[in-house]
Amino acid sequence: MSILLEVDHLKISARKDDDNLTPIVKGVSFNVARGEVIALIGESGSGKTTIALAALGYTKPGLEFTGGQVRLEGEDVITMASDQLRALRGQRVAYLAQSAAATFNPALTIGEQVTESCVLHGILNQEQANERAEFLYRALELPDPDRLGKRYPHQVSGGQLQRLMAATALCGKPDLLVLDEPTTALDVTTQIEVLKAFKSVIKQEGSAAIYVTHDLSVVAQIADHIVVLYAGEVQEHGSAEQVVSHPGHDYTRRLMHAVRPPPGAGQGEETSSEHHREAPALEVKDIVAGYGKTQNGIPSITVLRDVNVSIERGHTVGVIGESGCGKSTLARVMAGLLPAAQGKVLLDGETLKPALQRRSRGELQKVQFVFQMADTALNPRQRIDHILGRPLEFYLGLKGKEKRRRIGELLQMVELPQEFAGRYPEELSGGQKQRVNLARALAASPEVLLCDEVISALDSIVGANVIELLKRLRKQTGVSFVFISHDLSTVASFADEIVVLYAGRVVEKGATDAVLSPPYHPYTRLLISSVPELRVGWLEETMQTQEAQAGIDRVVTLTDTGCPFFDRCPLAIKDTCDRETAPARQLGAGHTIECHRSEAEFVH
Amino acid sequence: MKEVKTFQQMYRDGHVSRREFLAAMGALGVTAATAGSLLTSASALAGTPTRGGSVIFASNLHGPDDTLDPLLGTSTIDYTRSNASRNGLIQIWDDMSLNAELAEEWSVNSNATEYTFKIRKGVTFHDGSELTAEDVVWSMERHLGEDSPSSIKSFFTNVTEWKAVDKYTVKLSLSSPDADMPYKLTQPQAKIVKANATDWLTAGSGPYLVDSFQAGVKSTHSRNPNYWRDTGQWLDGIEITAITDMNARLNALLAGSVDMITSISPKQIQKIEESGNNVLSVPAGLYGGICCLKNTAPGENDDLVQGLRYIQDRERIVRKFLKGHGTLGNDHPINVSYGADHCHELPQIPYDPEKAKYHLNKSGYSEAELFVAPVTGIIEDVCLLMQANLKKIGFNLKLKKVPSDGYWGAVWMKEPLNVVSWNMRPTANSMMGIQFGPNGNWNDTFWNSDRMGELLKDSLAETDAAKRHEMHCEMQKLVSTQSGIIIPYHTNVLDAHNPKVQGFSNVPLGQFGGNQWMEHIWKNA
Amino acid sequence: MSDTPTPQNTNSAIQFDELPDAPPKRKIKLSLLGKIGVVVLIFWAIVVAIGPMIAPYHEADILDEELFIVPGSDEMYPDTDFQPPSKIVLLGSDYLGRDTLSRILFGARTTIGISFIATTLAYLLGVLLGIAAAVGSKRLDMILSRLNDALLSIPSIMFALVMIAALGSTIPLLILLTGIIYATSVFRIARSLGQEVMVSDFVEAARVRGEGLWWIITREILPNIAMPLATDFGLRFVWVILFISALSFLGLGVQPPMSDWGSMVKENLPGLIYGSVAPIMPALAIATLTISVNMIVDDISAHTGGKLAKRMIA
Amino acid sequence: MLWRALLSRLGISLVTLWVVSVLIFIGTNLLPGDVAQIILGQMATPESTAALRAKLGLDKPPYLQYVVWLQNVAMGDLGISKAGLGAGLGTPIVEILEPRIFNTLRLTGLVTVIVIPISLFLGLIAAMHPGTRLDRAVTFSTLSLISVPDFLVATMLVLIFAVFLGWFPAIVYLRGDETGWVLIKTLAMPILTLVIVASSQIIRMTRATVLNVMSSPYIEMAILKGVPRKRIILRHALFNAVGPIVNVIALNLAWLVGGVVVVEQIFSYPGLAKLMVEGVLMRDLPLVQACAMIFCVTYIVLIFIADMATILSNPRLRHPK
Repeated sequence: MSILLEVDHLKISARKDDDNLTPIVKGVSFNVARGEVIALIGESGSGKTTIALAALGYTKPGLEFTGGQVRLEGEDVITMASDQLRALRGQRVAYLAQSAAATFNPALTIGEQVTESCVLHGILNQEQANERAEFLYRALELPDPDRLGKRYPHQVSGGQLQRLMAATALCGKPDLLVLDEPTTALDVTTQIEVLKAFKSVIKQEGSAAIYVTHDLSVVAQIADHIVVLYAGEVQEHGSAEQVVSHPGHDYTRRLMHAVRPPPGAGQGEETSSEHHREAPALEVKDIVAGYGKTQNGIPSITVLRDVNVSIERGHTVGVIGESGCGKSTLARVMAGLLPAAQGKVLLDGETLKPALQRRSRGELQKVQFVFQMADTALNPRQRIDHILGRPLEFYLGLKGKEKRRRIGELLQMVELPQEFAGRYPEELSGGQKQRVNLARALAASPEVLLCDEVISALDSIVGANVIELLKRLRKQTGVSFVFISHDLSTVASFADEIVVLYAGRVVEKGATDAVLSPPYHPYTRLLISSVPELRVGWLEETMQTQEAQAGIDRVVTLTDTGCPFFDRCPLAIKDTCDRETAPARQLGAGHTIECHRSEAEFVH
Repeated sequence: MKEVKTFQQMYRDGHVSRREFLAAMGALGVTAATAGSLLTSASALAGTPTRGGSVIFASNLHGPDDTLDPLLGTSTIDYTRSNASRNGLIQIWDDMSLNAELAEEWSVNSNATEYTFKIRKGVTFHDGSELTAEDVVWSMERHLGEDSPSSIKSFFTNVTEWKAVDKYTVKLSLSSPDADMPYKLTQPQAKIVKANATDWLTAGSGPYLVDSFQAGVKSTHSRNPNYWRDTGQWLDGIEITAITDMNARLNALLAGSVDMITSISPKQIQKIEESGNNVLSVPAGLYGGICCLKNTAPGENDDLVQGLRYIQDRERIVRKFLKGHGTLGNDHPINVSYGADHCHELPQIPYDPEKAKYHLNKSGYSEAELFVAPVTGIIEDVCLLMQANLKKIGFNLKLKKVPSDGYWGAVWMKEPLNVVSWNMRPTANSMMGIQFGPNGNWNDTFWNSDRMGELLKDSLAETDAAKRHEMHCEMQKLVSTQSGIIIPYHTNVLDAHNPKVQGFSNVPLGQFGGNQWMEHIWKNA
Repeated sequence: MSDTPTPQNTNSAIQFDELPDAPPKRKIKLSLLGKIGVVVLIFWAIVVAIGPMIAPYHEADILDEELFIVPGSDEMYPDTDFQPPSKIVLLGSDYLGRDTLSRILFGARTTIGISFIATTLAYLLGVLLGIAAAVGSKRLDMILSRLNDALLSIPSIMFALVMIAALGSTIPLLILLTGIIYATSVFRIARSLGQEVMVSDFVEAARVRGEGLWWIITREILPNIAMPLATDFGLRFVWVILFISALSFLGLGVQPPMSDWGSMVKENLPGLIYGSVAPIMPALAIATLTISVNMIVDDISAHTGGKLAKRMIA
Repeated sequence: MLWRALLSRLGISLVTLWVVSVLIFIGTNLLPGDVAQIILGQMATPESTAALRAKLGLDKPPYLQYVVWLQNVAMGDLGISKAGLGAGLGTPIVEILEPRIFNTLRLTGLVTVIVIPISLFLGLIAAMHPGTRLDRAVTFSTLSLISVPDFLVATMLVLIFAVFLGWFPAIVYLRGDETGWVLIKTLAMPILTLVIVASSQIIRMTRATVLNVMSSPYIEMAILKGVPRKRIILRHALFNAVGPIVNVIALNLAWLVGGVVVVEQIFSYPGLAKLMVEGVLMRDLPLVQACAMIFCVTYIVLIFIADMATILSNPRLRHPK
């Protein structure tokens, strides 16, 4: 195979205001051969995106090339003039960005944006380009390919945009594709779909690619070679097979370690039952909730319907589902941030007022909310000791020495050094902030912690550490958890019970083992099968299965009648599933599946 | 006779009026007859008139309340339009003498209670109809009655009736004697318009037709081809507008956008002359002053008023603020422009901080508040100078600046210390009477003196010149020592024009020669 | 083992410490223009503090003619007005023969003082009501916003003109009017900033905790909008200076003989045609002050990513 | 969705308009002095004042006066100006307004026609080459121009162009029949002043908004697609910057209609702003109210149009899902 791109001792630095250069990429070398997919893997700050962009001769504002070469077919792109670069970009090297939603110009039609580059470069005329685009839409299995070009970005879903991004890149038949975390922002079910499309198109077109990601399991599916990066330096470099199965470097092993095994039975942790009492710690009954004006107990935008969840004392309930399924809304109803239109929230068997303003301080203290984004959940203008001290003061009336002592204990609990008390949030890293976020909730000495996607914004290793911390805290304090996540593996490794939400309905719930082993609800099965496994060849296998078909990304619609999963379900019964509300089938202790199909019919 | 030569030059330059010139000659011992021969007409000095061309005249103030109805006129621009398009019964000429206009001749009975006017025949309005006694009566009756909107109706409160004796004779009956009535009829508000006029554009008989009129914007005028007399009417057309901002007005003249601007500031004179434009400076009796209300504190204290008189640096005001285009004030309104009625024997009050300090100390006041509005040219500057000079002798004069709009209703004659500006009246009697007479409408210092009343009445009837002068001297002395008025300066009427425009008269009663320039000025090509 | 050293794996922690989330926020560093702006601003601040003390004359002093007599000349009454800069009058004299420098030094206190107090008032009003609208009920927001829109729609000069004509020209009224007029735009900014912060997670966290409105406003919202508001304060301050100068220009400013820069420009305009510096100097004073504040604000908002500019018109 | 957005904006505008009418009515009635007395001036007597008060409806309670006034205004009857009222004639305000509105619109129109292309051009040029000498020159000069009082700009321009160079007349003196070049030349000074003042703001806002849009990911994407700079600005950035730019243009237009008192005063231009100042000076309440209403309506209408433009330029609203 001939070498297409040579990255040769590449150095990139950030220029600060005082004109000092801070190295970001510290002499990275690797090659990309024609038709080959190279993965750059590393956590945020490793310089992977910066390196990938260098293949287009581009640096983000504030960064600059300080050494080495990036040769495309022998020609150094770093020293190219802007005309040459313009000719290079989009024509020979194309870029796919992480968030298609942000990288599509909202004011222009999709067609114009997809064909713009190749028309401008004179590769095709507009008509040919339109044809080519349509061809790509079909190849990428996008709906309504004839008219897609005339639509605007906001009119299609995120997964479709991500594929349109690929169409944009491929339109000019580039030699090299640079894919920057193209599936990170997607739901698992969508991710597999997009991955599939990418893989087959890359194969068809025979172009080379640089695939940037932090997710080893994804890499395993798509890359020929893997380059492991840490802090702007190459840690390990080898074939995908070799790196995945025989990681040679310490850091790679740690990355591997952080990948949670695919969900399955037997992962749930045993929680001690010593905290058990009669009444559940927190319970929601027949909740209907949503936004907008409420009429006859039905909000104009209904997000949750007839939701029943109960959290036993000391237990952890995982809530899982795709984005938009109502997970966060459920947590907000529990916390009182969103008063439910119907139904009850009970704490220790006592009915809580729906709105938090009417709840007593004692009730508020018992249920604490841990927000998803530690970045935004901590007031940037308050020091950590103020952030942690306030609930101590507010709920427990602690002051002075006593308060300081307790702050120290809290920091210790979340494994942060004492001196952090005097820092501001922006002086902390993402994981550290999330720990402070947790500590703040713990400061109230709550009975129930509502954790809303607390690790989804974190890198895998950091996230894994936070999960470990949570497990330790659960043991130490006996607090009950409601753990909300879109990541089934994480939930599986942490929760005693799992609630699967789809379009605002609980489609399945039960003990972790019961939910993660057959019989499955068709949707649960789809979720489980969509989680990539850390082995080469998994994607190809999954592509054959029936479930994959169901993954076809559709907009999740909230329906008033029938089963909302109807239009994606491989087992759907026409005229029944779309009309009648699915019955709740009891399958043993606390395990419920809402489906028209009988237990025997569930695919095992 | 160096002085005579100097005065001659001053007269030519427009720095002194004819009256002043004659008065000055009198003071120098030159007889009136001799003085007359020394005097050459301003027009003759300027050159030969040529016909044609048009001028753009920019006044200092206009607005949506501009009017073509002479009776409502309140501003220079209204008076100018009135004079351009209408005629009065009587008019004042260059030498302040009364002359026939629409009234061919007039007569008065012995005790000045009945006037008979003979109306000129063959005068037509701009719409072609003839002007008759009926129009005169209609026009003049509009000034009568309490509800009359006339801005000079107070002049005519003693009128019993206007009556058309025949088509060309009008009789005026008065309830009390009034020798000044002919002067009152020269006011721009007292123009004759067509009876029952509805179209104000054609209601006059004046030298120029009104072609268009937009209140607050401009009016345009063209020569009246059927004008009843020949006074020149050299110009083909006239445009009348206003530029409110003083600097903008000057810029407009300098840039050649307009031909004539009114009310220039003395500070601008140098620039105007440098630029080759002409300044028309006509000595006049108009003044800015300070009213101390005599019926209330602190003005009731004579020492305070006297102290404020001594602190006026009159010479510096005329020298610096007026750049010489004015005369020293002596705390009474009748300056040299009033000619023989001016009392030149009265000593000029000096700038004397020591005496001022003495009087102010004696008054017991160490501070006072004076309301100031920019009602006339340099009045604010004068007050600032007074304030600075008072500060030097330890008296704190606070200036309260108020806007000039609404000033006459809200501040003047209400606040204990305020500023005032008075235009020149045609006669010393009318001036003194209106401000200090027992029946004066605008006794703005609330000073009442029986002796003043007697003198006003007697002087009006006095025919002996020397005695009359004596009476006026007494009046001026009374006002300058007992009333609450402080008059530091009299300012010249200052206007500027393109040198091509010539032929202005020196009537000090309004801008550009009593606002009645249109008939006899011309513009060199 | 990542972001914190735990006993088991201290060794590897050193090697693979958690990478920083984002480069630490850049401290605001001023460009050359910004630095010049700061120097000029400090200069004027000093003038405000000690101006009247270092002024060679009092602002009301009309200089004696004797001062200007040239030795050897027989001119007894030399001109005192619109004199060019000289040893007697460092920046020349004005239309009345007063010292321009002294009047600028005195006027700094008046002009900057009035503008500063007016801007502060605008901020007190605007921020208070803006945040009330942001956190209050929908109805309160509606009422305040419409009232604000209505006030905004009236040309500010006209508003001031009518009110001053109605109530007379005094410094307190001038400050109050300017405060009200500029409170309208502060209101919009404070409201939008407040709304933005109001929906942030940390405010939600405080609400879940059960905190009262007052605590949320003073501890959570205000500290977080203080910086953009402070920057905006600078811009607003400039506009207030210009506005008050325009009012002075129309004759609605302070009482004589107090000097403020706007009136100084106006009263000396006739000197412009003689090439006098009397109207130029106060205009320069206004311009140096306003330009320098704007340069600083420009610099700062360049660091906040133009967000500010967007709000200016929002 | 589009219609909803439009209708809600329209509703808000109408409510604002109503609030404005109340504010104007209260504000103008604060003016000192009895209107009747002011009209009658120094000649007022108790009887004549009372008679005139009744004639003007001033003897009624304020809220009734407001209702009557609002009704009349809504019917297009702006009332009778004090001008000439004493003679029993009075001048309908509409007649006074007509030429002034024409003048104001003419000046505003000419300025707008010049300002918009110039400002967009300079703003875009500056945004296209941030940090260059050209950009810094534009930024600094516009910054300086918005920092100095407009009366200074106007006076300096007059001195240079009218007095020293003599190119243009120092004040506006309109005969009424000027067209084409003569008209432009006559109006040159105010146009120049207003163009300079207004364009400075629009240039800055255009530059800031475009630069702001330029930092968005889709612009980076366009760069990485090899799209030329010019096309990035004109096609990708400008479309998304329409909202704020249109807004600032609307604000400037509103200012041109009602906020240019100083400029109209200096150039003696018989526009609406000057008319209102004159109205205030004369205590001509109906005239002041009418002018104020015109300014506010203009503002509200312009802002409404700008909002419409923003809404219409938003594909989310134009092309709902």
